[in-house]
Amino acid sequence: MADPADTRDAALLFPIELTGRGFYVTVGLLSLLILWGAIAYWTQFDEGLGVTGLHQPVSWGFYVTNFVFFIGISHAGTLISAILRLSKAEWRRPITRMAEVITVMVLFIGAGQILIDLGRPDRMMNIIRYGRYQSPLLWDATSISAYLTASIVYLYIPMIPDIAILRDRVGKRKLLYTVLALGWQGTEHQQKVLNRAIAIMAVLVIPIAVSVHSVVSFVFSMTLQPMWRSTIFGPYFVVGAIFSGIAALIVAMLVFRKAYGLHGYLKPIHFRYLGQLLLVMSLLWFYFTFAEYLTAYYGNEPEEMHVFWAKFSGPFWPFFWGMVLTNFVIPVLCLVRLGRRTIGKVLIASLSVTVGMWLERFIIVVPTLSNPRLPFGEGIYFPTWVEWGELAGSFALFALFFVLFTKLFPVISIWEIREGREVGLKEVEERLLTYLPDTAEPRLAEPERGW
Amino acid sequence: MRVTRRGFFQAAGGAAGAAALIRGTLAKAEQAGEDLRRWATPEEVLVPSICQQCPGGCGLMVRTLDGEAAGLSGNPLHPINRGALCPKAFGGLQLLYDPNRLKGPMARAGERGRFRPIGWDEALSTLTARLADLRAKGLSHTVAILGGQYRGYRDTLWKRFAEAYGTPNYIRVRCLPPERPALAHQLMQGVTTPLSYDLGEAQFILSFGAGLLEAWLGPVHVSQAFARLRRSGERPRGRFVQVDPRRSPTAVKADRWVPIVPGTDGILALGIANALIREELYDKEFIERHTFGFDDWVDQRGEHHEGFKNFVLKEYGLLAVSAATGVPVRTILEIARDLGTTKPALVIGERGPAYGADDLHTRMAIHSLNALVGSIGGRGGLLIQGELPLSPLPAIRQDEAAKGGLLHPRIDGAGRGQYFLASDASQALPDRILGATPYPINALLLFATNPLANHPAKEAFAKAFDRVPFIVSFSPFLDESSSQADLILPDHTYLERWQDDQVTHLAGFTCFSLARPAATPLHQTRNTADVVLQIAKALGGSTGRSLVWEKFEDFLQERVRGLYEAGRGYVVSAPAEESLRRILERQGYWTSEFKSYDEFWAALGTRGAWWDPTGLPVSLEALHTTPSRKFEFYASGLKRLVDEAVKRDGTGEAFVQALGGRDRGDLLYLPAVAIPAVREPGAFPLRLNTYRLMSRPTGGGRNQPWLLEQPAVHVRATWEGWVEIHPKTAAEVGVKGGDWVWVESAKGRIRLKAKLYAGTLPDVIHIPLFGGQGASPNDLIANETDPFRGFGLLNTTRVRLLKA
Amino acid sequence: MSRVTGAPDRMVRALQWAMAGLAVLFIGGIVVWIIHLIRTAWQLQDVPSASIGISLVAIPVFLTLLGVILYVFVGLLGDRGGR
Amino acid sequence: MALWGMVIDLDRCTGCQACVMACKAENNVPAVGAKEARRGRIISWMQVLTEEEEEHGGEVKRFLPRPCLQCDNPPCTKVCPVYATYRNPEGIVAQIYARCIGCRFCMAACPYNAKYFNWYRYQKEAPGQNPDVSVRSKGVVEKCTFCHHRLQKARERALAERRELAPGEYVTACAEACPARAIVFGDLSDPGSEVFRLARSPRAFRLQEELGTRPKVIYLTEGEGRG
Repeated sequence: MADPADTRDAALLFPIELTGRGFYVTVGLLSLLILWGAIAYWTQFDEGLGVTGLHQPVSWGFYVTNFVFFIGISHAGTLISAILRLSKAEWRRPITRMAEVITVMVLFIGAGQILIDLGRPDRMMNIIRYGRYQSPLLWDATSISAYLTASIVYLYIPMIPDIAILRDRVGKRKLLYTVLALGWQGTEHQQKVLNRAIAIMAVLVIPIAVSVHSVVSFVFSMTLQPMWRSTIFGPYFVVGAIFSGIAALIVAMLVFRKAYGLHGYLKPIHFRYLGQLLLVMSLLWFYFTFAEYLTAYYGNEPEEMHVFWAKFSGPFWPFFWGMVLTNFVIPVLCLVRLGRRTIGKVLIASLSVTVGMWLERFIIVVPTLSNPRLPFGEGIYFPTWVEWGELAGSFALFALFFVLFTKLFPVISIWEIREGREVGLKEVEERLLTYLPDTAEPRLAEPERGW
Repeated sequence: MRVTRRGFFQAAGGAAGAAALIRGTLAKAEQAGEDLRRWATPEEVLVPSICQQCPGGCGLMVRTLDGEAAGLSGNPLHPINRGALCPKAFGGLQLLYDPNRLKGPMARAGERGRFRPIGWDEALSTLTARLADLRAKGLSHTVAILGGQYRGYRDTLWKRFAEAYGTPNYIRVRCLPPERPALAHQLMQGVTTPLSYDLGEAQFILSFGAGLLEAWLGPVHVSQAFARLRRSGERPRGRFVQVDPRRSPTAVKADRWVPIVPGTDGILALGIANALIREELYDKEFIERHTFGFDDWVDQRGEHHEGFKNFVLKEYGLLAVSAATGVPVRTILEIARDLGTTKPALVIGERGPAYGADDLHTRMAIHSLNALVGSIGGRGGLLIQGELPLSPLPAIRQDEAAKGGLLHPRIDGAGRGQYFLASDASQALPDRILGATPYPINALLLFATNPLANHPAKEAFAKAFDRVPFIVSFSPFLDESSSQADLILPDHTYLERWQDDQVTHLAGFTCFSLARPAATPLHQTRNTADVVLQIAKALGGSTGRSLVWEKFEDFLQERVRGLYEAGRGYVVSAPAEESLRRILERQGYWTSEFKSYDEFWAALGTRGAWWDPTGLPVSLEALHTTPSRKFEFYASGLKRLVDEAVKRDGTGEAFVQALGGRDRGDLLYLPAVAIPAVREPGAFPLRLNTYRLMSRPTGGGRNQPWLLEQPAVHVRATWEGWVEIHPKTAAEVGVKGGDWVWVESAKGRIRLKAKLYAGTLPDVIHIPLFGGQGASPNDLIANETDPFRGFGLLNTTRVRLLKA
Repeated sequence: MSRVTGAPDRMVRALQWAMAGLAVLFIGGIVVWIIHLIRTAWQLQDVPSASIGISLVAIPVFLTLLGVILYVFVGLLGDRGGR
Repeated sequence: MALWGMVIDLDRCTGCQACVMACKAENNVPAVGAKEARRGRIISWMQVLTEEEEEHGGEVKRFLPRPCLQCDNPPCTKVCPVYATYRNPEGIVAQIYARCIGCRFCMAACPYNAKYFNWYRYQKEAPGQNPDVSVRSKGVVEKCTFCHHRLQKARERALAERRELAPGEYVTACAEACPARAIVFGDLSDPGSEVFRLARSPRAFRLQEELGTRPKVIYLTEGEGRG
């Protein structure tokens, strides 16, 4: 196991040990945004949801959009890191921690959106007291709490060896690190327990993550409303979630790479791999979108077509075509050839997808509501400063959580990097050999009997 | 589980009381006991009242809790509405509880528009002193009383007051021309009581612009009749055609909407008459036996006169009619065939505001269709209203001052000269006050009217008000007109006062409604009828002698005795009881339900109305009281009036000129509407049509949020006024739905939200009379006056549109 | 190698077990809650099958999570005890 | 057990909105004010919708009064997370204002947009309100209840007089007010009732019938045709 005196990865501990002006400036700016969000929420709490732009019939708007969006981003994380872990992708080592952190932070924010959206937040406990499992909202509550628990565990367990390093190396917050390190000494038994637990969690977290976003989509697809009632909404939402998750992860990686000078750890190759993953997801997302809209169009049901045309050429066209542009055109153009300027292209693509996926959630939530089945007036929705404030505050809160996290714990898993150096190389070589045909005694496999 | 608010407080109060007793604090226990009384289940009483939001006169049931009004519903016994109501009725609650109501009398403090609260004694003595002073100086005629939209004994009381006091100037200022009966009916049939339309029994209805299902006489009564027309169960579904420049809700419900160039309704009617005659679809028997002037005729002096038939065949060829009205020939023919072949058919020609320039002849032309199809005096046709057998009032014994005052002509000129046939000429009134012709007005009493907001000549009224030294308002609200007053003596709202109602548009029965106060008055207001009696008493002289009653209630009780003693009719009762009585009556038995008048009076107060469903004079003779005792296509009554006017010197000529001039010859007395020459569009290419919304109560209802919030359903509008523009017209000026537009007439311009509405002729724009925010179409209406009846023409103004 | 710890050992251990306890409480709470929901649905005859169906998946998942947590706590903390 | 339902005859309906205003007065529905109304937040449990003819550039074709349709298979009650809305045994879809958390899921799920939200606290308790109906706080969803409080009162009255609830004793405010008698209210399970008869008229149809929500508000079409 790693020698605590090993100083090669000291760079990863700098952010914890030293705090520069940049940190305070960032925290200050983020706090201002959060303050805006807090004022916005207080206004809403005090006066009622009337301070938003919601109305009859558009009774859901930014908050529900944000809810779906943030929960989507949370797939960044755990799902990606679990898949990479399970597939033994060696390039995962500097990425997993950040992915897992995003998940946990963003889940809190995402679940919070629903509470912000409540007309009577003071009666929040009614969900627990009188909840009923017939409502997809309760499915969400259950699924998200499972996912949150799993993500916290999945973030915490692989962090234990790093906390032990902090306990031993950093002078600050000794008690915190000592308690959290759970007496980690790197014994063989401990390592065995840890690895087994990580493996179980990586398997467990994937179905939970899939369930979360399917269930989020069920909030819409369980209703009878045009363009919501769709069987592919579950997988469509999951794909979108992973898509936006990867994008958010890339953005976060680039930010910390720049801020903490992690160029040595986060190399272009990582971004190239993630960029390729993003490209695949973009194509997959487009495929789902195409399938979804084609079925609606071909069926030509009047109520569906109202919504359809509202998106295509009606009042929502900038959002719809903006979504197609940012989720498909820009990422594909950026990512299809990642020869030179990988980082720049990947960054543009990721930022574009982050915006695009938010638009996608918006374009799913609002147009259906604003085109009711019965002949009401079309309801056009304009968010107010309150909703913008809470959107900004939510993003800022997420960023602040993340920044604070990096001040307490290493943002790249130190022990996994070391493990990579020490064990990984050898392991990969051995593994690689097992993939290859045995050169020593080349012979044809005997056909199995009865085959 | 049901927890009512009061029930909850009651329970909470009980618990609090128990808790206090346990603590042994006597004072607190008493407090809790007090709470218990306060929150105890209130006594719930249903009190009948009468809705005063429109001329419909529907019976209400006011739900009161310890004297506090807490809900409205229709009076199920009331024959006018049978428990149903229209949307306006519910605004009455908000009218009652309007937080901006005047809390008591006010007097001007300094310049006009500023007030200080005063007591009733001071208010009454100020008013009495002023009136007594004018009367003493021989200036009683310079007091003008402006009344608004109400009926029954409040009208009688004011009229009596004016006559006893000595002023000819009791003037009703209303949009609807105050005719009893419609002049066209009077001239063609000679009737002096209002006719009513038996809509529910008709099988085919042709309406010329009457907003039957919106704001025409009584909307509830008409809606019920409409429902019977459509689905009575026993007969086939009745049909109904609406001629109107706008696809109003009435037109939406009609089987056919016939868009028409505004003001050409009379021409269309004559075109239909032409088709009926040409295709011989008219009721020949009726025409032969009961009409005069259909065929050519020779008068006593041997002069030959052209009859209606030849006149119509000659002048109103379908092509010419179609060109003038914009209605296709085929449509005219189809309407005529429907009208001629469906019985009973009914033609309605009483559009609220005037049809256009030649309103009288237009109405005569439309009414002549009723004669052609023989729909007069039978089921599903035009019926006569019976008189209510109310106790007559004792004669007024006028003193010299009163007699002197009444010798003066009316300030508005009604009843003389060009307005010889008009009972009121409100459009001419402000100019005459301003010009002091023939005399200056020294005091103006405003009762239930707000001309500074609701009258098309509102600017002229504002100027005229400046000229009047003393203005008294009886409005319960500080509206445009009352805020210019020197003294305000606020009336109760209608749920708080004694009142009656006598509605005259009912088909098949007569009805008298009585309301006692349903709610305890909320503020220091007084029933103006009581105030009038008080002032009269204080004035003394013939005024005091003619108005001897202490209270309006006593006055009503004395009048209603006539109903008790009439030996017919019933205080309304449950349907089962009622049908039993009617069966008895048909067999010749009529018995009074009551032993004494007191019993009768009490029953009337708790049930709300008296009615007489039988005994209507429907014989054709009763309906034709013209010189010829027939329906007159050639109005010889009018001819006689004109001849007399010509004989008179001075003022008579003006009347004949206003009517159209003697050189028109027989055309004056025939239902002849000239086909206008085609007009170049000019600077104002569009026509303005104003209309009354179903949701608009008398006075505009700006204190009734429910009605302002959802004023109409055919366009999506809320709280602020709008203009309806055809999409094509809007596109021409580059206007989209929801844009602000300027509507400009020769008189002025207003800014309104545009609503695109395809249900209109493209060159007509429509602005509702709406009590909510935004400009009023009255700022546009060129003050054209009907030349011999003195009311403003609301639908002849030409306008243009500009994007704002 | 000397252990660099400023806090008394017993307190650290107490806090660590408290964390494990918290996890038990939290997940136990969720399980109890789900059972409460089934009970309510049963009482009101509000499609109890849905609640039971969902809980059949949800409860084992939460219990597995708890299992992993306890496994880590016991595994790591227990090992130190044996050192 | 009674199954309360309503039949609305569109041939009789004149779009006058008497039902709308009667409902507001009966159920303490506030006017939300000009600013809020312009933002599309009018609360109108009963609402008169207009259907337009597409080919004639949007002329109004017919009026369609829409209360809560009190579906027998209500999409809104399913999604409520807290039992704040449910179908009671007599078929009335109830709304418990004191329970509602204001998530507006039921509004999003209702295909008829019959649910309304209190975006602000639009009114306080004031004279003139109906004491039988609670004044809703901000942040909760409300809707037509078929004037359920009238049923409670009628039932209490019947109980006090030791008799059965008589037909016609319980009628909604809108049906009571309708001047054209287009709205008929009664017990759909009683073969003697008028609603039972009308609901089987050849003119009868239900809104968005294909959704399978089985509304208990039944419409009769305009035009010729018997029934």
